[in-house]
Amino acid sequence: MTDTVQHEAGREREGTIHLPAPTAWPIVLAFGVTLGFAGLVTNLGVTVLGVILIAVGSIGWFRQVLPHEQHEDVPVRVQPVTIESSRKFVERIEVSEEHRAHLPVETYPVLSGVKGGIAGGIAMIFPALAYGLIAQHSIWYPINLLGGAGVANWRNPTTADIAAFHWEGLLVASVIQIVACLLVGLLYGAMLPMLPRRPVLLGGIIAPLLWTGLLHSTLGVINPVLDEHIAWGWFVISQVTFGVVAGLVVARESRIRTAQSLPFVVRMGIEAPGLMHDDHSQHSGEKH
Amino acid sequence: MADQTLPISGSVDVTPPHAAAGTFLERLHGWVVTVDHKKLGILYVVYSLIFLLVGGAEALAIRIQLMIPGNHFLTAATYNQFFTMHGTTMVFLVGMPILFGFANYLVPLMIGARDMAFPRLNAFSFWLTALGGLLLYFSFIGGPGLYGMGAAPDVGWFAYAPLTAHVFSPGNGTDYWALALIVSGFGTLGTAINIVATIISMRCKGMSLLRMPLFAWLMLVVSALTLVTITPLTAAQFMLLIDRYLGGHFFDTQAGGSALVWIHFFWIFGHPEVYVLVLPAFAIANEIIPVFSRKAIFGYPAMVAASVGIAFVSLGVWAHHMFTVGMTSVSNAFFVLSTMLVGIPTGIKIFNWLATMWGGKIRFATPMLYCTAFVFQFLIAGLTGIILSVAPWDWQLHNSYFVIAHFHYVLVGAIVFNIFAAIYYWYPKVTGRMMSERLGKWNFWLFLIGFHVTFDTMHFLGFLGMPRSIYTYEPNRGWNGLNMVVSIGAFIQGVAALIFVYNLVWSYFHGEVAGNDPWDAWTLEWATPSPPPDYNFATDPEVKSRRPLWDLKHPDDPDWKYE
Amino acid sequence: MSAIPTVPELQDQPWHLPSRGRIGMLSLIIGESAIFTIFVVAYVFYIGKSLSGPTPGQVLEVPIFNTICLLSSSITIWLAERRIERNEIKAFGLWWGVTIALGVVFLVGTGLEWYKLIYHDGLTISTNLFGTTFYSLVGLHATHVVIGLAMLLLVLVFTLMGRVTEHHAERIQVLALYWHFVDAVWVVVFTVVYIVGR
Amino acid sequence: MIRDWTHKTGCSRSLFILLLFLSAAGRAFADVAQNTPSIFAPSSTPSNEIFHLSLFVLGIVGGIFVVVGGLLAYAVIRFRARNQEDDTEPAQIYGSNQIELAWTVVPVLIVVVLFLTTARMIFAIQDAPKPQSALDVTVVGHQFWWEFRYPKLGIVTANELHVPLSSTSDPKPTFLHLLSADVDHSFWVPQLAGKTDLIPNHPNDMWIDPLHPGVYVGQCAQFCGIEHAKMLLRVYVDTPEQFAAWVKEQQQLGMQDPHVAAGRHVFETEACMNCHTISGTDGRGTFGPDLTHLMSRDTIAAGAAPNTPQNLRVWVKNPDDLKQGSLMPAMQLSDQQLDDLVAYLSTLH
Ligand code: HEA
Ligand code: HEA
Ligand code: HEC
Ligand code: CUA
Ligand SMILES: [Cu+2]
Repeated sequence: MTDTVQHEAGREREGTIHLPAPTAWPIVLAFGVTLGFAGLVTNLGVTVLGVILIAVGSIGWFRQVLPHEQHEDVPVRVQPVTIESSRKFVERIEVSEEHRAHLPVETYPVLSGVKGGIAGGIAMIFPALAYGLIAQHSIWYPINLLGGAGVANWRNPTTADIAAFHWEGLLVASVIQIVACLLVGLLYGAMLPMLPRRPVLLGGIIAPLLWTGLLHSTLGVINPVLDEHIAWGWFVISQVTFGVVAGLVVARESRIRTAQSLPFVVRMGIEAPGLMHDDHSQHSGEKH
Repeated sequence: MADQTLPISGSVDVTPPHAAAGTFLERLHGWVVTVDHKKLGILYVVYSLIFLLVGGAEALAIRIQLMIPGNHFLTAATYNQFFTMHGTTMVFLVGMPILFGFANYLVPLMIGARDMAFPRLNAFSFWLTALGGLLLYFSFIGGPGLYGMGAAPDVGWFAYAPLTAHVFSPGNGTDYWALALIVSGFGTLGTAINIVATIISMRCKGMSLLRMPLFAWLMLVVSALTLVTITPLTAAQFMLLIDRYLGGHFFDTQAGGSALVWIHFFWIFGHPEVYVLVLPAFAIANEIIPVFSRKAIFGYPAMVAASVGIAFVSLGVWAHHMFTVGMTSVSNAFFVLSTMLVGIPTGIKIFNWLATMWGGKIRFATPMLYCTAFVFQFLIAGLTGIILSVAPWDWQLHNSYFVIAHFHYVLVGAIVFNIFAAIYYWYPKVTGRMMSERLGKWNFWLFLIGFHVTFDTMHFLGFLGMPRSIYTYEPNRGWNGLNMVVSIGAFIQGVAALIFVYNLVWSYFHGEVAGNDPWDAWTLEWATPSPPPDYNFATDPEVKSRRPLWDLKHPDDPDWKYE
Repeated sequence: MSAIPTVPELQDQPWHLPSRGRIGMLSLIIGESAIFTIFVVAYVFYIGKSLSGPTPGQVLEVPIFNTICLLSSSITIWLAERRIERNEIKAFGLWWGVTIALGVVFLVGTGLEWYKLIYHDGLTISTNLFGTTFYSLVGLHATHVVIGLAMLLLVLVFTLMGRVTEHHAERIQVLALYWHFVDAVWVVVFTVVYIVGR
Repeated sequence: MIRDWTHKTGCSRSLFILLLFLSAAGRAFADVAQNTPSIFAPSSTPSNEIFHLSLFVLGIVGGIFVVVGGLLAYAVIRFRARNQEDDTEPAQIYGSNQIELAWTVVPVLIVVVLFLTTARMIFAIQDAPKPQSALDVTVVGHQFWWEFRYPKLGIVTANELHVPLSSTSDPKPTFLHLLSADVDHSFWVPQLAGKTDLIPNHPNDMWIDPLHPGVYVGQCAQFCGIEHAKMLLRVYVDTPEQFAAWVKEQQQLGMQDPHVAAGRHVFETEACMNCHTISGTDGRGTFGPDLTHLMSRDTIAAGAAPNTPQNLRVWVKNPDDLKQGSLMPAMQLSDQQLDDLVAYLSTLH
């Protein structure tokens, strides 16, 4: 409607506050609009009445705001409102000193996981391709297997089919590979700083084994084509390659926050009074 | 205790607001001509609650009819009108207005403003919405012109073409549906504009966007989403009216028009619409869960990002309502993916609420009970949503009672539950009195039980192949017992709803006096008297953090040191 | 345990927020764009789907003159905006008047086009899909022009009455924003109806 | 195309044990009433594949539910305020980017898996190639009945679809071409396949290959007007011999029994033939179901009632008594005319 200085409506004038004056024109206008439409289903006379009301309402409304918005003055008596809580004390997260002995003194930056994921993703291609060459004499074999999930017209392909080159297979497989590796890398990145002790063991061996186990039990539904043709031994090898390479890359990554020991809550990245901010208090209280 | 560097002071208004005094007629006049955001907010909420009862009564009639096979409680025609009106009422006359009611009342208070950006537009929008609703219900008596019997809309709330064409829907029911929703749609558009402008332009000093209460953030997102959501429906309804009144051919399959186009247009509106409905429910949870867990919300920036993310993604998933219309397999797959992606930001929200509760000291007053149930039920509802987004499975479940169960789990289990939570929570602010906790507990537990008896059971009816929108069914289908259970649950909900209404009224006169800040909360509205004076704040407040009242209550440990 | 946090920067810098009029108008424009999008999509979808004639190629003529008028009105209204900021009321009134005149010319042009289509070519809204979508889309735009013109006229009347001063610049610019939007939409409508669809 | 699923899931897939249990429960449910169109009692390749997909999805969402729901329950119990007089606030925690990241990535991974599985199934079912041996049927949806045409066999019938049995060794799938004469409908026989809509101006296709003989019920699954509820559907899965016999019967001309000439006369003079076809008469109407072999059907008016002489009489006298709002008008016939007509209709085998 109008545009005036900010909060003009609210300026104080000798114990009163300016508020927009009540007005009936909006409801008149709204009624007019409704009748205008309602006429279509009842009687054109209703529409005519509606249009008249619209005209009257608009004029009334304009006169309400032009040339000046109409105001009313509401009297105030200010009394300070006390704002208090019965809960006076705020607990702090206790970061006990004792646990520190068991903890590493360094951890990895979150991004290291992504780098690891990329490196691992590239590395695992080699055992997979090697498998294709050795077992099936075709590098397209593993690629098509992976891509089989997304390729539409594949039903009961023969081994020869899978060994041939299909551009859809290559495309889908690349997308799956890139997405999956980046995501897993990100996850490592988020989790490893929390559990930073043995990235190679954790990320390299345990996680791939778990992953393979899970996949083995569900692949029949996710992608039966893949499932029927998969060589699980080789599969584990490429998974572990991924994990080990990713883990190694993460482990080589320069560690942050040297020379201090960090308790679990801190490693989780929890933001709370008295935790990490203490260390940075010299910078600023404003984190963002 | 008040810290002088943070000038938030309320005021106690000794002169009663002029409208509150006087005869009944004068008071009524006061409500009719008001441009005050608080009064309009109350009007919105009361209006929606009345329609909640009306829509609920329609649901009860539906459930009586379906209780046993071959029932004759309603005729086929009446049944069709009832479920159409039930859906339309609940979505357009309950869900949307009530969210605008809360936004109207609370947003200016929360951001420290005196009123909405455009107070008169605000009144205009409310009255459009209200009169649109009345026009819709007038169809029950108005029907085909002033001369015939009543004919309420009977084409489903989605009103698929070409059933809405003149040949197949000769009466005026469909016209009422379109016209009434166009009118209330204009009102919705006006309010959405108003809320956006208020939040962007009326914040008090210090309240940067990242210091706004999450409630305000979500209302901003919802209103922005509404701008591009309700308008396509209005446009499509205009096309429908052009077809019906001017002989146009938009959806006329005889003249080359396409029924599919309507289906697309409707869901381009319809899907974002369901997020328009649920985001305010999230907004309410975002306020209540922290206060009752006594902790700051976990991951505020992530919550903001997730809300914005949901709004964006939700614009690109509409065709998951159309897996069975025969789209290409590639389009089907695309919409499967986009739909599932919505689960990710939504999951972030659930996890953040969980993390907020984690480590807190949770007080289970009625609002928190409702919010906890909400999180739980929304989890299930979301997961059944994921089930539906699996297109091949949706080929089975589409238009079955499983879908009905899914969306009532959200619409009732999430939205209505949070509406109740919000009312219990802010009632003291609005009226100055607490609602009865004892009745509140009864209300909650009965509603919870009724809800689960009704809607849990519906999932199984869906598995057993019961389609929706049927007014009766064969006795030998194996659906008899389950339908009976569903109906019984609906009545338990009805009883709970009546207790709720009783509590609202009783507490207004007999409730315990609340004081300014009964929940020991942290946002600005609790720094004003209850009920707040016409001008909200005597002096414009100024804030330094997301929880201004926390800062005042804990001067030695304020948030702004850490945010 | 806790160290002493630093005091945040003092909060007495000025507090600036965008004007609510602009934000309101922008929101309205976003909403309106969605309406137009739906109509445009319907138009595009139904191009060439009519089962009977006449087709756009047979009856539509490209309204170059009209388009030039409407688009130049965007420039004149911009000139008017600049004048009011500097409180040159006369010049403002002049450019404002020109804007209105151009808008009216556009409307008359559309009227003539419709007259020809209806009475000469026999194309009405119920003739075929083309008629339905054409009149709806162009009509929707014309409705916006009419509403815009009504608002512009109101301002002109106030200007002539001497009521308008530079204090109203902000409101007038908000109104102008709407007019710019109406013009921009025409570019889309024009492209879709007279170039792509023909 | 037809894969033996039991073989696949039979192997040591521990995840599925629980789900198989569920499926057993589903089947048990279905046994409660023989006519329950349960989606968990599939009897055709599409519905079977969907069934197994659904178990997999149920497993995943069930897992999510157990984990998240469990955490919620734990939080509610463990962190409830025990001491009302407690005057301390718990430690304030604002968030953690790492945790936020972790619980974003895990769902993304789940979504990737779900999506790949789903996408494969969409392609497998929707884009399945049509074998030579397939039977073609055109389904036309009407307010509120089904018309079935067998273009290659020259058969037109209504409401009760007969299809041949299919098997892994001898696949004989039926491909349905879906059209609509008026508004949107949806073809749904849960035990045979997911539903597909019948939309005017937008032909759709779907296929079934029933693996067990019997009658499968379903109904229209898209709201299509006042009697949407009574737009029922029956699919008869016949053995090859039964099917051949049925085809032969349907291909014959309408019965011409002189004993019921009176009824036939009523049919030909009382406007029935404007809407109905009976081969061998002048009746060529297509607005209502083809009545040539009316007696070969078990139900009338799209399953609204069993096909008995009494019901026929009630129906012709006043269709609204069986199906309020059906598009067949009450023809205001005298009792004599009704008797004749029903006698005549009863000969239409
Ligand atoms: C407020 C209402 C609301 C909300 C919030 C939702 C949320 C969702 N809905 Fe729902 N829906 C409706 C209301 C709503 N819906 C209505 C009214 C209809 C029917 C309309 C009609 O036909 O009349 C409908 C119909 C509907 C259909 C069409 C069914 C059909 O007709 O065939 C589909 C299909 O995909 C669907 C899916 C979803 C999904 C995926 C979500 C998601 O947003 C859910 C996301 C949430 C979660 C997933 C849970 C939390 C997440 C985690 C714990 C993280 C981990 C999870 C994963 C990795 C998966 N909905
Ligand atoms: C916010 C939305 C919302 C809410 C709250 C509800 C609430 C309920 N709904 Fe509704 N429903 C929809 C939205 C909603 N519904 C939609 C969108 C559809 C689809 C429509 C369509 O297909 O077109 C639908 C459809 C729908 C159907 C399917 C109809 C069909 O397809 O044939 C059923 C069937 O059981 C049903 C039941 C219920 C029940 C039992 C409740 C209960 O929760 C209600 C509980 C009762 C009350 C809360 C009120 C109690 C009132 C009294 C005790 C009387 C007071 C009397 C007065 C003074 C007036 N709903
Ligand atoms: C205006 C058109 C019309 C006329 C006239 C008409 N019918 Fe029908 N008839 C229908 C329609 C439509 C149906 C399908 C109704 C439904 O199932 O909803 C039908 C169904 C039937 C059925 C059940 C068919 C089945 O396969 O289930 C019979 C039997 C029947 N009609 C007999 C008659 C007789 C006898 C007459 C004349 C006395 C007649 N009809 C006149 C339109 C008509
Ligand atoms: Cu046909 Cu519903
Ligand atoms: Cu949706």
